Amino acid sequence: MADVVTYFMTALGLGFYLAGTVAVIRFPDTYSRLHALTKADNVGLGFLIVGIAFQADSWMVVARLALVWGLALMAAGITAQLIARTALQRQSP
Amino acid sequence: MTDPTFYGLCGAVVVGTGIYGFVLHTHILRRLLSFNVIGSGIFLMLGAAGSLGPDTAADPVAQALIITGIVVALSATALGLALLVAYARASGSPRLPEDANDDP
Amino acid sequence: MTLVLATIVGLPFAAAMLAVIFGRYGGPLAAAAVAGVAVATAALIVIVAEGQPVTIDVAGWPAPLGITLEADGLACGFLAMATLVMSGVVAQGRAYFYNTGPERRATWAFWPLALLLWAAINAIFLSRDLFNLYVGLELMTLCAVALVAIEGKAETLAAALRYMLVALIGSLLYLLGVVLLYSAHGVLDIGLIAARVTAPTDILAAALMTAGLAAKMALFPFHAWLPPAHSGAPAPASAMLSALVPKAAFVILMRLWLEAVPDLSAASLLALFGTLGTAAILHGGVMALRQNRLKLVIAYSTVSQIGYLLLVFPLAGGASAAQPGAADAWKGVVFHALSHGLAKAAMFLCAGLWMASVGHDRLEGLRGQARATPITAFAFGLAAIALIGLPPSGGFTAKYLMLTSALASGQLIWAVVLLLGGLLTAAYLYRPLAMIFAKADAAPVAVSRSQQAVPLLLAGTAILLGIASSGPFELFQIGSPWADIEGLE
Amino acid sequence: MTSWLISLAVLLLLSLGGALWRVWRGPEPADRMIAAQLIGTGGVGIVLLLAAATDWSMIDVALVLALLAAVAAVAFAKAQSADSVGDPEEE
Amino acid sequence: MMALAETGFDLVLCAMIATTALLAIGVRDQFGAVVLFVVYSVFLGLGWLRLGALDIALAEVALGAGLTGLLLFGAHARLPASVPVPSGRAVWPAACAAGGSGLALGWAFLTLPEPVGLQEAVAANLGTSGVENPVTAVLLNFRSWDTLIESIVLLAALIGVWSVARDDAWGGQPGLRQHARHGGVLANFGRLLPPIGFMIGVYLFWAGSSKPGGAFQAGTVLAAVALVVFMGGAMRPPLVTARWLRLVCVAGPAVFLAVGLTGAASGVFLGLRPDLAKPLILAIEAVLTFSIAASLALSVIGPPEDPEDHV
Repeated sequence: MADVVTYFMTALGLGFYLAGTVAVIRFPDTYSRLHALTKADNVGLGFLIVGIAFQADSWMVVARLALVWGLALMAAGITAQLIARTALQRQSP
Repeated sequence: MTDPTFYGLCGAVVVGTGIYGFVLHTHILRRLLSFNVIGSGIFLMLGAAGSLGPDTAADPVAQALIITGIVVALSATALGLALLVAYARASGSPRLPEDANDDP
Repeated sequence: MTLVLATIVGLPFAAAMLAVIFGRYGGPLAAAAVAGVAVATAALIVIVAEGQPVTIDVAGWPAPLGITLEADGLACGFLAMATLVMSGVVAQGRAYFYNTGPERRATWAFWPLALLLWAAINAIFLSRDLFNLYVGLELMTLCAVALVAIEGKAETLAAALRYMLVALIGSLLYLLGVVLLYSAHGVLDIGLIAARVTAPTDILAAALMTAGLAAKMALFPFHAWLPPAHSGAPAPASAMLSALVPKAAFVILMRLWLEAVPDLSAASLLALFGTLGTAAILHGGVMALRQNRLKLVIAYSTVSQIGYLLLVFPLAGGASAAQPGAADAWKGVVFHALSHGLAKAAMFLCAGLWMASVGHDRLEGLRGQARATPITAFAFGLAAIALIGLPPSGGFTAKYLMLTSALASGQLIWAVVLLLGGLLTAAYLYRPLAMIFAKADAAPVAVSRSQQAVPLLLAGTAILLGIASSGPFELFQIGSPWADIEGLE
Repeated sequence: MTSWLISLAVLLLLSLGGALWRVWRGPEPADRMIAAQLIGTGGVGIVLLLAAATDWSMIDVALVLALLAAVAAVAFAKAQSADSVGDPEEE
Repeated sequence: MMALAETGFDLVLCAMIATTALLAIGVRDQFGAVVLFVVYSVFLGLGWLRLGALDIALAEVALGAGLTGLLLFGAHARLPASVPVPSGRAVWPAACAAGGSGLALGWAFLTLPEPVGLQEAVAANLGTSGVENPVTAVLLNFRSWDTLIESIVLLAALIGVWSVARDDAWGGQPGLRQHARHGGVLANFGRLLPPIGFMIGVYLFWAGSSKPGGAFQAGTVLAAVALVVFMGGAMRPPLVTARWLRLVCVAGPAVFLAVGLTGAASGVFLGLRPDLAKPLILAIEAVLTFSIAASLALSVIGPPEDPEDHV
């Protein structure tokens, strides 16, 4: 059962990563790329972590996985905001 | 199990690439960056050689040498960049005088 | 015994750390360190002179797991020279980098950098571990680069950056060689490397390490960075950079080829070393002839004198330890390195005194300085005698031993190079000497006698090394690859 | 399970190749940084996949990577501001 | 199947490492080169994981991707804008040097004799080293002399960085005056991160004796935390002349050296008695972590630059 969840969740996570990559390559301008990125990679990492957590052998591992996700979410929010502002400043001085 | 040979050869390629950059570039930031690339390639070769062989665990002595090397390389980079910033402020160029004709 | 070696490397480190915190007491701290290390070095020489090198396993772990330090006769000689040079540096540095008011940048930074440079060099002289030598080299290089830049002008910053880029590539090449040796043999200790079964990669490893060390010691054709770097630094820093830094790289080179991998040194390779050395002697000498600033003459002289060091390889003959005269070549080159270190430090300190009194170091400005600063001029003259290799100086002993060795092994070509180099040295030192001793009235200057005595001490020791050469002669043999064939002379 | 996790890691790594192209191509600094952040998060994902496949103590590497990716973004914002020490949110 | 997947991963990763290195060297845009180098370090960290070297992976991610990236960003921003690289130099000599050295090293790697690492010697003596992590045992006990000099190298780099300060700015605060919008994202991050980062740093230090981690990795994380605090404007770096600051930078190597000299007085330089080895190593590492953090953070911030900045 746990394995099935892992297969499903990690595959879903990978799908979001791939979508993010396609967006970063194909989208026409900085903002749409940024927008796509923040959606895709955090959700992707989230699904991946949930999937992997089902393989964990101890609660300590789950806790550390959760910490990684929390840190990544926080970092992504800050990153998106700062990069957007920087791009804005550069394009309309 | 991992085949360290790939990583050893990758290290050799990276060292070559770094040497290319170090010889070609005149911008000192780029040369310091090339220095770091060469260094990491050397460490990759050492690490790969350290995990070759029948014993599956990587050689802890090689690992310790590499960590020491990474710290030393970072120290050198920090000093080099500080010198570069001070030099560029004094001279207006990020290149040495003998390379200045490459400065557009 | 352990405590003696630990003091020699540990005391400069400790003094440097204190000098970081207590910025205004850098000078006294350095003086205390010099005094302490001088005592320890003297004790060490007494112990080693009894006939056996002193060896300790750091942290109690013998090689290959741990790192071994060994004080042989060669290390003792270099340690003593470094201590003497540092005493001169400290004495003159206190005039340069001394302030009573609020702490200033250069006066703060100079002392820890100088002390760390010295500690790194001491560690290099003693270490038997190839990777530990790498870490020591890096510490030495970073300190040396920062000392070159300490004036903070655009030219000196450029000289420091140029030096740093060459030195960094040198470090990487050396490291690459160490990595290949360790990967092939699983040991880093010089003695254990010597006992290995030769692997096909060893020759590449040794070549890479040699190229790296050559860049670090400014061997021709990697020398272009040296003159601007050594002449741009303040005189006490130049003295260290010229007298000590190339010697540290050279000691590693010598230990590599004569102790770690003597089996790899083919005749053609030894001849290549000799040729590079000859090219350095000639190129550096000719360039020194063409300079109009005293510090540049002295700096190019260093390029030239480094060439002599390389002649040890064809003369000592690598694997064929039985080559006639090999032991003489080893001792001769140590005499040369020490005598050059002392004389060169003295010359830079003299140049510093004249720069302080005249305001620049152009040769015509030195006219008549013998009258204004007689002690300094005398010291410069003595240093010149040692550098040219006239009797009774240490430089003469060096040349004599190397000539004997060249004749004993029938390699006349290197004997010719030695003589030619001596003539060239006399030629490029003639101009500054003629200016200094010219009969002309220089403006009287206020350089205290004690300041003037500092270079005299160093130059005097370089001469003394020749007068009392039998003690050092015995010492340098101890722990050398030729220690067993002492009775051969 | 192990081969599934490693195979996913391979695919994720390949997808990062696309982001690598964007880092190289630019054109704006922000474009490079966005793609680099994607590689950072992707790297965290790969580390976690490897951790699940081989050794759980690799999670610590993911932790440090996530932390320093955020720090790098701050440094980027700083470096791109007008005086190199400002804040893009300041007017 | 599993072997195939693993080999595939290694091949793809090696290709990515080499490609990223090439792009970082070859890209025309300076800033692009900096970002590519950071990305390169991330891939390299993955490579270290595959080689089973977790301690190096941590160091690579923290030092290579993290702090070297910060250094390069900062230096790039302070340099005069320079038109993209097209250097006047001929490409061929560089390409020949690169190709020749790459081939020679590749040959050398393939011809290395049967490896004889020191795994067994380390394993045999791990029991008396005081720690369970073999890498920490090598760093803090078997080859502690290297590590002591290495920690002093960091200090020397900081002295060197400070020695290129402007003379008129000496005595002020290191670096330029950082500022951020009050209550903005940057400022908030500067408040939010420290507790988490501090926790991770302490964890890495604590883990170091038995699991991958240790003073250098922990110190690097703490340095990154300190830098975020300074960049967020929440706190200003202390004056370069502050005695306590210098004490923090020096304390680690000083304690290390003091332990070494104490050992020398009782017969073994840097010797750690097996029964005291664990507490001594932990004590050295604890102090060293903070010194490394301080030296690294200050080296990244740079020398005092603002003559107006005397307080």
